[in-house]
Amino acid sequence: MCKEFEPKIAAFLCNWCSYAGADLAGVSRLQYPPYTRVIRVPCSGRINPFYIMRGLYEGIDGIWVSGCHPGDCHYQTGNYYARRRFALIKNLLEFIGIKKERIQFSWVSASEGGKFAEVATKVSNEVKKVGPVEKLVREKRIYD
Amino acid sequence: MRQIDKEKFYKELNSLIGEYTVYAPVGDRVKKIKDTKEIKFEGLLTRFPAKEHMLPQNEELFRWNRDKKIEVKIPDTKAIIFGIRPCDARAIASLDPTFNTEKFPDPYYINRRKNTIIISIGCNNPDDTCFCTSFGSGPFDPTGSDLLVVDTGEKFLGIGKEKILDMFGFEEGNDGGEFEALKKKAEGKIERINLAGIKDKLDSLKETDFFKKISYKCINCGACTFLCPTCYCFDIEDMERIDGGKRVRIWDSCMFTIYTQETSGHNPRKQEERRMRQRIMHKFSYYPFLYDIFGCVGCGRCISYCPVNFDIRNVLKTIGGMDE
Amino acid sequence: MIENIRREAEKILKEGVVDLVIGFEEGTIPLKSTPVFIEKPEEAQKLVWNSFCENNLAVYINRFKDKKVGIVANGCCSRAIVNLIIEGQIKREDVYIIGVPCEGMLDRRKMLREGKTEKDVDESYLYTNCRYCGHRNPVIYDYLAGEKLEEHSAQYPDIKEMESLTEEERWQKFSEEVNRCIRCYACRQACPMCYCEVCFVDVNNPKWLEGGVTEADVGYWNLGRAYHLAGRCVDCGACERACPMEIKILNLTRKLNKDVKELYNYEPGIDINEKPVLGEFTYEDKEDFIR
Amino acid sequence: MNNPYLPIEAEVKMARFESDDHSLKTIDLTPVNGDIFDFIPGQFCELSILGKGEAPFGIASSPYEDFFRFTINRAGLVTTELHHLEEGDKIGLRGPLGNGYPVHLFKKKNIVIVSGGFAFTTLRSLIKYLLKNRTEFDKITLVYGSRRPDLLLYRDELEEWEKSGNIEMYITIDKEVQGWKKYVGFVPTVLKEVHPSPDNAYLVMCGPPAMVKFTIPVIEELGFPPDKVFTSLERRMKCGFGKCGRCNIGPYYVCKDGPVFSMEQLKNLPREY
Repeated sequence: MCKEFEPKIAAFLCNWCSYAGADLAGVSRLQYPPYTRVIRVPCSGRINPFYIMRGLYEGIDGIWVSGCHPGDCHYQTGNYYARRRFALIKNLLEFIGIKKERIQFSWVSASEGGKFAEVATKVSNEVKKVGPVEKLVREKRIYD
Repeated sequence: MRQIDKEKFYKELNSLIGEYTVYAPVGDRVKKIKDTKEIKFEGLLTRFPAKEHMLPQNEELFRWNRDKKIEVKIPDTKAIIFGIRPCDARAIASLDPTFNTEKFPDPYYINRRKNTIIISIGCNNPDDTCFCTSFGSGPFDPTGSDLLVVDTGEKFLGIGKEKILDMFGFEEGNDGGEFEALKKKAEGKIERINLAGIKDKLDSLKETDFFKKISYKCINCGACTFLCPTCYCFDIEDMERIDGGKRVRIWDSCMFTIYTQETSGHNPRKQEERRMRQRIMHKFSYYPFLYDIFGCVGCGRCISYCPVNFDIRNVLKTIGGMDE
Repeated sequence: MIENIRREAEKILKEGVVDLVIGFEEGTIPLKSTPVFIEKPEEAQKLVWNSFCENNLAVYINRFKDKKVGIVANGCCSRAIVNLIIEGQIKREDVYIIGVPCEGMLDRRKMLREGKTEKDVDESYLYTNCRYCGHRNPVIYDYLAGEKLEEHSAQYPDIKEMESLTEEERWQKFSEEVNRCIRCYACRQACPMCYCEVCFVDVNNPKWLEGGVTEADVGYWNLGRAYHLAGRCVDCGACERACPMEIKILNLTRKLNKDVKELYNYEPGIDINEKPVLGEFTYEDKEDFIR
Repeated sequence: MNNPYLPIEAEVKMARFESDDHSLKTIDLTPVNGDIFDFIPGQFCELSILGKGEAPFGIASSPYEDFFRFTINRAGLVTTELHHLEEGDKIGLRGPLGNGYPVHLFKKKNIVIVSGGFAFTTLRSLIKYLLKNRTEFDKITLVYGSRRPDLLLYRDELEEWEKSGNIEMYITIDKEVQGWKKYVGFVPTVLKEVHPSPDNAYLVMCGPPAMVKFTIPVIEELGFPPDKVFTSLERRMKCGFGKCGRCNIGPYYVCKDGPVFSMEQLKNLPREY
C-alpha cells in the first residue's frame, strides 16, 4: 500500500494579523490543504530562528512563519526585526543545502482571509512536492 | 621472540573479520573495518583514541516502549582492536579499576572489555609530544595489550598472551636483538619527566594560586578530555520519542561549567582554576591515590590538539622542580 | 615590531596603567605561539608576534573583570573588543590596546602535514579568512606597534564558490564536515563573542538539543552556534583553528558575514557607536523572500 | 551481573505537599515487585522518570517502615515532574546508594542532631532508627530550624516525638510569626544557647550551605572534635556510584564514599563544597 505523502507543516502565526487572517479564511469557508499545524505566537518577532531549526530537527517537513505587514505590527517594530533575522536564517539554511521550499515566510493581515488560504495552499503544495525532510532530522523513533 | 610475516598476519586478521568485529586505524579515527586494506596509519597516533570502542561517546543504557517497559541490551559482540599504540592500550586498562568494581560493576564496559582483544603496535618512531616513558612505560610496553606487535619491516615480532599468538600463528624464532635495539632507539627519543613524589607535591599545592596561574591560558573547552584516552567522565541523558525512549550515557568533560552545576545554581567548580585543578589532580593525585596508577599515559594528544597550546608537560615539570 | 610590543608592554606595566598584559609567547610545539599573561614588567621580553599567533586574545578579557588589562591586538582581536564594548561586556577604559597590524596567520596544520618549518613562511599557507581579510589593521588602539598596512575590502570567493554548487553538493560538503564533530565545544570556548553564561546546548529546560553526535545533532549545534554569531562574528577564525577535528566551520559564519554585508551593509566590530545589525532595522530592508 | 543503571519500578502510595507554598512534596514509594530493601539512614536513592531523567534524594523513611519516603523540593526538570506525581503512579527507583550515617559508632553515646530546612529528610530516617532502638543510645538532642513554620518537615511527627520525651527538641524559625511558641532565631544561635556537651557525644549535621558555614564555628566552640562531627553533603550526581566522575571532592566521590563525611575527612580535601 502506497500512501500519499502528507507533509507536516508548522505554521507560526502572529496573533494580531495572520492568526486572525486564518480565522477569517475559516469563517469565509475558504479551502486549503489540511497539512498546516498552527502555532499562535504573539508576534513574528517572537520567532526565535532556533524554532525553525528545531522544527527540522524534529522532522517537520515545512516551517511557515507569518506576521503582520511591515508597518502594521501590533508592537510597532517587531516584524522589522524579524525580517532581518529571517533573511539570515533562510540564507544560512539554503547555504548548507536545505531546500528553500521548506522555510516559508509571509505577511498576512487580519483582513486577508483570501491571501491566507492562497499562501497556505502554495506552501502546502510546494512542501508536498519536495517530499519528506531528511536533512538535519534526528532519529524519529527508537523502535523501528 | 615469536614472529610472523606481516603479510601473513594481515591475512589472518582478514579471515577473522566476521567472527570478530575488527577495529583499526583508518585515518584519524579507529573505525570498524570490512577489510584490512582499509587500514590507514596517519601519523603516529590516531587523532581520536580507541576508547570510543570501550566506552562509546553515546551509549544506550536501556530503552523503553510506550508502556514504559524497560529493555536492556548488554553488548556481547566479540571484537578485535588492532593497530592502536601501546599507550592507548594501557589507557583502556587504566579504566578497569573505575568500571570493574566489586560493588557496582558496569556491565556494559565489562562485557565489551571481556570480549575484546587488543592488539597494539609498537612505536618505532615516537612523536615529539610523547612522554610515555615518564610513567614507567614505553613505546614497546605490552601492559594492557593482549598482544603487542613490533614492526621490523617485513615481520611482526609479537609479545603477549600465548593464546593470541597461537591464534595468528606466530612462529618461534630469533629476532637477533632487533627488538631491544628498536626499543632503545625509540625510548631515546622520548623526553622523560620526573614524576617522583608528584602526588604529594600536588596535594600541597591544592589551595595555593598555582592552579589559578596555569589556568589563565585554558579556555575550558573539552578537546583535551574528549581526545584523552583515559578520560571517562560521562553524563546520563534521556532521549524521548513518540514510541518510547532511551537512557543514554554521553561523554562529558570536567572542563565544562555545566558539569558540576547544580539545579539550585550552586556550582562548586565554577572557577576556571578549580576545573583545571580537578583535571590535573584527577590524573596525577586522585588516580594514584585510589588505584596506584596514573590517570595519564603520556600519549600527548592533549598537547598537540589543545587550541591554546596548554602543555601538561610544562605543568608536570614545574611541579617536579618544586621542593616539597 | 616585536621590540615595540615588548617596550610598550613593559612601559604600561611599570607605570601601572594596566595590571597585566595579554600577548603571545613562543609555544612548546612546532609552529605555534601560545597566549601568555604578563604581570611583571621584566617578563615582557617573553612577548612575540609572528605568523602563528592564531588565537583571538579577546576571549580572555572577560575573565579579568576586576583588573585593567593590556592586550596585544591585531585587526580581528580589536574588532572583537569593539563588539564586546558594543554589547556591554567590557568598558573601553578598562582595556589598553597595543595594536598590531597583521599580515595574516598561517595554517600550521597544513604546513606540518607538508613537513614545513618556521622558515617556510609563505603566503600560500594563509588561512582562508586571513587571505580575504578586510581589516588587517586594528580598528581601535591606544598604541600602534608598527606601520599601518594597506587595507583591502573583505572578499568572499570561498563562499561564492560554495553558493554556486548545487543543493546536494552543498549538503554533502556541510555534512562531511560536521559529521566529524565530537562536540567538545572548543569552537565555542575559543570564540571571543561566545560569552553567554549558559549556552543554548547546556540548557535542559527547554532542551534545545540532545547530547548525541548524530548528523542532526552536530549539524544543529554547528548551525546554532553560527547563527548566534550572525552579525557579530569578527571573522577571526579562532573557532576553526581551535577545532581538534579540523572542521571547516568558518564557512557558516563567513556566509552570514557576507549576507550581513550585502543586505545591510554592515560589518561587525568596526565602530563602538554602532548598534548590532540584528538590533536595528530600516524600513527598506529587502523582503523579496517574503510572500 | 547486576546492572546498577537499571531502576526498579516503584509505586507511589502516598503523595502530599509539605509546605503551604507547595514547594515541598513528600511521596511514599513501595517497590512493585519485592520488598523494601535494607538500608542505613543517610543513604539515598535515584528517582527516575523515564524520559525526563534522574535525580538523587535522601531516604527520609527508616528501614523499619514499609515504604520509602522522599521529600522533594521543586527546583528543576525532574523535581517538577516528581511534583506532578499522584497516588498510584509508577516511577523508577535506584538504590540504596552512598554510605549512610555511621550508626554503629553511636551505640551508648549522646547524639546531637543539627538540621535546617528541608535537609531534614535523612535525619528523620536517622531519628526513626534511633527511636526504634532507643535503649541502645543515650541522650538524643535535636536542633531543627527553618525559615517559616510551614517549611518545617513532618510537623505532626515532630510533635509526637516532643510529647514522647525521648528526644530533647529545639525547634526554631528564622523570624517571629504570630502564634509561634517555640524558638526564634538561626540554628547556630540556638545551638549555642542549647550548649550540648561534647562528652561522649556525636554530632550529626545536615543543612543548607549557609547554615553549615555558620554552624561549624559554633561546633568548634562547643568543643566537638572533628572526627565526631558528621555532615551529609550534596553535589550534582548522575550515576550515583562513582563512575560518571562529577561529584568528587578530592579523591572521594560524594555518591559512593559519601554523602556522609566527618569533619576530620573534609579538613584535608579541597574546598569544593
